[in-house]
Amino acid sequence: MSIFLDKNSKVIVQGITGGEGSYHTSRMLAYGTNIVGGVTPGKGGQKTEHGLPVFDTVKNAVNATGATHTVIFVPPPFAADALYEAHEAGITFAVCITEGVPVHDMLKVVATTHGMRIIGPNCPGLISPGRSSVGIMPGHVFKEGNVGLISRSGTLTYEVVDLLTRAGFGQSTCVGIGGDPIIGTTFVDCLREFKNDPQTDAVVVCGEIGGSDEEDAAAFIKAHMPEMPIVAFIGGRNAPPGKSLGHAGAIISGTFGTPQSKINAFKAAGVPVADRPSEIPALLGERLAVRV
Amino acid sequence: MSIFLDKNSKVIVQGITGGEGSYHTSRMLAYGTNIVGGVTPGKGGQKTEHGLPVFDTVKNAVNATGATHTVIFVPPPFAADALYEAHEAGITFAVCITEGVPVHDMLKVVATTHGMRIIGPNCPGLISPGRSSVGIMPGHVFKEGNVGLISRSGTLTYEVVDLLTRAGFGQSTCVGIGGDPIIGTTFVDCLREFKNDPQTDAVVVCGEIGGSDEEDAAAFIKAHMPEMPIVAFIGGRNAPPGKSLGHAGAIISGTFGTPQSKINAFKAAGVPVADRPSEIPALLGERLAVRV
Amino acid sequence: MNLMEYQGKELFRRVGIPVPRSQHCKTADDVAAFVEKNPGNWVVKAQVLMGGRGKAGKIKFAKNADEARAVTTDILATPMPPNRQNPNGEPINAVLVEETLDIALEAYCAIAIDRTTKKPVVMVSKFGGMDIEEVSEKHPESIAKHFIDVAVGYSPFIGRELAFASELDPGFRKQFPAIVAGIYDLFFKYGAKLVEINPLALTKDGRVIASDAKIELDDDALYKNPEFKDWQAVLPLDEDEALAAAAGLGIRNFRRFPGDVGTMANGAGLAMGTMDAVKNAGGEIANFLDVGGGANAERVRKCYELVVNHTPAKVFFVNIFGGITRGDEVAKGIVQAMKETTSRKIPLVIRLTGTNEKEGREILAAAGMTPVETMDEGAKRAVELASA
Amino acid sequence: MNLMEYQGKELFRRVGIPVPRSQHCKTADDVAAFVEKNPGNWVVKAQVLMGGRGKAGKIKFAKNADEARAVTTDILATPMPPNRQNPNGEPINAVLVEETLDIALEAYCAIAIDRTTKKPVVMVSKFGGMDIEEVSEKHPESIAKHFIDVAVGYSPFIGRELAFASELDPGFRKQFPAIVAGIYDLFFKYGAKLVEINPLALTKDGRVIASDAKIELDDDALYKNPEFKDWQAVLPLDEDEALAAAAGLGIRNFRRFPGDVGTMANGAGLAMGTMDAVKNAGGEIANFLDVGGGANAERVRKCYELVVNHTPAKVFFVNIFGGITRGDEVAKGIVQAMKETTSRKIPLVIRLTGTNEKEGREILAAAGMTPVETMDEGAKRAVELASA
Repeated sequence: MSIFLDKNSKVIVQGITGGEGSYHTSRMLAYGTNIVGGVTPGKGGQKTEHGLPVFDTVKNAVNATGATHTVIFVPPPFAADALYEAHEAGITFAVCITEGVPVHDMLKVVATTHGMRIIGPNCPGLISPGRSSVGIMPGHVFKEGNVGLISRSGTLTYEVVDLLTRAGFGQSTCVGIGGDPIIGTTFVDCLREFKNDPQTDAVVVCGEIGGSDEEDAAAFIKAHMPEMPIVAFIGGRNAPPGKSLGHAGAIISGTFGTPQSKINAFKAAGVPVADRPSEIPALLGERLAVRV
Repeated sequence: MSIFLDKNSKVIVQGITGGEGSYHTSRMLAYGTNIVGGVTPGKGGQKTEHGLPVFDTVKNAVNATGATHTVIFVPPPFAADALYEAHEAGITFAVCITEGVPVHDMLKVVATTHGMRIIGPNCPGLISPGRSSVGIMPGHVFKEGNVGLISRSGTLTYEVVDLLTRAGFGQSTCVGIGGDPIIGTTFVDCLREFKNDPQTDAVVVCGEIGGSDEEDAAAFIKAHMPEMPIVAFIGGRNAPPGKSLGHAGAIISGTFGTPQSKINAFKAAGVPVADRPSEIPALLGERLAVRV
Repeated sequence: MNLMEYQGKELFRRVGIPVPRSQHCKTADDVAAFVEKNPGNWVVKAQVLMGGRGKAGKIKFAKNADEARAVTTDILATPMPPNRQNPNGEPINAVLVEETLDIALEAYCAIAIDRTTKKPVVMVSKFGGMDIEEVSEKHPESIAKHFIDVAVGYSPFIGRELAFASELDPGFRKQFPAIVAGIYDLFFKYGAKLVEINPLALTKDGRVIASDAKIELDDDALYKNPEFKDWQAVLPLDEDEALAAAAGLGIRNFRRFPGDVGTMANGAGLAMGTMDAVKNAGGEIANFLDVGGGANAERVRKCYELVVNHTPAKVFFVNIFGGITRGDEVAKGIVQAMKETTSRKIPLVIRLTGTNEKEGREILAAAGMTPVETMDEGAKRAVELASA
Repeated sequence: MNLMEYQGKELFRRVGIPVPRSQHCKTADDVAAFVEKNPGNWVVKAQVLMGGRGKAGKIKFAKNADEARAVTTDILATPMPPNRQNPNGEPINAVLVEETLDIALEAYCAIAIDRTTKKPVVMVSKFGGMDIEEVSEKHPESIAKHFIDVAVGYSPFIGRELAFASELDPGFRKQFPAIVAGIYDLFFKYGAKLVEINPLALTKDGRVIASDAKIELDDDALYKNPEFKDWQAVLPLDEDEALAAAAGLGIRNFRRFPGDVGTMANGAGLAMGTMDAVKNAGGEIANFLDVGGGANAERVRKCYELVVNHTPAKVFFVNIFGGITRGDEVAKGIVQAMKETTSRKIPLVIRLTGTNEKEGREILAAAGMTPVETMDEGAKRAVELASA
């Protein structure tokens, strides 16, 4: 088992004939993803260089292929439209790779696309090692196994996965949820899935400074997953304070958002927090050993 | 039993200090409706002439009284706002009496107030004889019994109820759903409730020319309530064609909307259609006799 | 409220829907002067609400100022020919002078409100320029529909899907999503119940242009755009509408028929029911009249006079069932109205029940009027009196 | 992008939020001329992005043209005092001359984006005019919040509820819903991430007026309002932002620190991780640098030169983990960049893995560069080289 997708999940690619869309379609196909077609308006009826059928609309693609999953490679001004189109066509799972989607577009998308899970935007997608990859993650660093991984960062995710794989910890599903202020799927959404996934025996949560997703995740773990071996990591602990959302942002999240707040929350939930990525495998080993 | 409301339903009145609001509050109280307060912004903390507490916001009213039902007497430009406010405050059942609400306001209201049943707008409300009246129906013509009634018209409803009562047919619940193009609750919504109401043994459906709600109701009856004694009436069979929505309207509803289309649909569902309101009691008696 | 073509095109302009270059003119001289200044091929179109302008000879072409003056004079000379709702036709007070388009293809595009799904629906067909009812009969499969989720609103994929589903010529495709965006924008911003572009033209040089504009605005939303009060002022009412407005009724609350039983009821449903009852009693109705709520003396008097003075009614059947309307107020209104009216007197048949029925009947009794008990009884009595 | 006060107030005006009468001026003469023409009591406010204008003496009052010239000259004479992000302060290029208000009460009103509920949140407090963080500490119960369902948008009950829940003085109530409508309108129409009115003034004559304006626009949405490109042009960048922009990076992709280990990584997460790794290895970082995707030769060269020329870095640690970024392209970029650069040379430590890692490492090897295997190893190596 895995979460969100498996070997049979039928995937389409929105923007399949564009440069990035075409390139990553090749890579996903090479990984074994069940890509059944793609969408580029005006190119319906053609075949891609990979031999896949191209459709003018997502609706046509869904009708012809029975696709349930989509991965979106379109420029930022068109990302929300692509998500609405997928939703109306009956797609239930969408990964939006696009970086730079206006936050107001996403506010409206998440408020109105009930019934469709969205990963991202501004995310690397997800991978269920040995089964399917939907997105742009470098497949060769992953290995099938029983550790679930959730991360707000893209490249840092690969870093952590690489360490896990080298240490012998294979992965059930790794989800890069994206780092934008408004994202479709949060840590908690993923934790809920991992909790119910029989293949997942442990979870690594890679957070970052800012926002309060990590604090929410810690609270969820404490309440609903106290038995699951979980290890956390908080990126950017030495990062510059940067330009914040302004005063109002601080009020919304209260004292949340600082590295210390997140570390404290995880510790209060019984979740060890690695000081650096390379400590994660050892901490995970300890937690799994305690469980056994 | 009854549908949508019973003796204990806690009802607030939005616009309770206005002329119509105040007048009909008196009448509803006289009927026995469990009115627990009202809302008029800026008059929070006062008491109405009926001795009911006034609140500044629906949220305050709900928090203080536990109200679940509301009836709205506000001018048309403020009706949608009143419905949104009720929805956000956790109200689950709203009757909107207001006539002249812009149709676009209602398009948006019905698309976004999930979880709250709306009766109307431009409707007389509903009454469960002997239990509660929420709206402006003249209570004295009603009598408790086992016949459900649904009507698009206001005054014609009273006409039909009067005939039923005089003929000895009491009513379980009578709902005036309103005659506007976009209404919160349709015939089918009410039929579904009557189907599951143990007190309701028969239903009278008072339709009108235009739209296709009657055709939808007939289809629902045919599919889901073939055993229930039901009698229909179509108002306006001699009405002028009037200025229609234009050509596009005809295309949307196809051949629907004409009196003949509605009569045919009901007949196809095994539902007798009265030629005039005064025939309804006799037809109802026949149907109930067949059943027994 | 239905808009004239030039008003509709003004709204099209505001939301960025391309329309032909044009000028709204009230006289043949103005048209001639405009064409003189702007040489080219022009078409002069009568600005009326009635359909069938082409067949009635109210759309004519002109290649120069003299021709323009001549055809405009001709168009303005006579009103639109009569039809059922407009027994005297419709006066023509203005024309639209518009550039002629070199049209390659004509499509159809409209947005309306669908009662069943409770959503706006956009309809597109590649068969434009003909009556959409005809298209619906001959090529029903050609009409592509999209029901819009108003929580989301318009998004460009809707235009793309419709273009592909209706098999619009590829020449339309690039500009089409912006056209649909425009009609949706107009639909919501101005509270329209119908926006129809027929035909939506594809010109030989590749432009997509709204060649005609048919817009119905929601009367209940007019207050949101105060300027529409001025727009409304230039729109002609048909005779029944004008009479209703003069009597202070909503323009849809009164309509005349050829019979002799005058009627008045509160609520459109009961007013229709009253008509049905008169028909069922073997009578012929003189009118439909929904007095609405709040039937005070002034209102009742005006309704009575409207029927007495403008229909051949021999009897006036008043059918009131009180909900929001209170029986005592109606009764007071009737009594006072009959005292005050200076019009000819015809017999009244009054049926009054519902809210404050008892008080109302007492008031009528005190004035020597005896109401009937039921609608059918009232209808029977009215028909008898009319035939007497 | 943070707007200056006068820009924010221009947007307030467009959405109908009342603001004081004002004039944006660049010189003391302009200010004096304006006051000469418009007698009254005026306040002259420096237009800068930095906070603390009052304390820095950059807000001054004037009762006549001479006073106005004098205080403006004074305000423009020196930049804003430095802080951490602006070690050289901020130059003052313009002021806003504004009518002084006779203020009775000051409230606070803002809209921002709440990540947890994924909704816009409106916040109101009756304690205005002071830092909202201070209000949040001293009177946390005074802050009323409303999370808006964007499918519905703003509806007036939201303003009413907030006014009652925050116990705003009744003097605010009537006008308050329109203020909240305005900030919500602005928030969506212009793609703002934060709109703050502090203080929202109630004047002694009963007007509700936005006395200050703080707006942050979403950089990703600027393309929707092309005029904002011009607005952006007048906004000062801090030094790191200016350097980043000059190197073709996003202005948030580069920031300097006092250490001697230069870094570059792809992705903000990995760039932060790289900094953490250097710290963990006992080193001090010279900078944060996220090269983003598509690290071609030109981009890599510019990043290298940015670090070499503008930080005291003794080593350049390049940490690339390829996902969307391809290892071979980065490797080519590094090799070519080092060939082309004319800046001083410092040692490179390269960690390159992920997509097309093998090809990338071969390219580096062919150029005589040996990449390290892990991030920790790279950090250790870089720290060693910096200390050498």
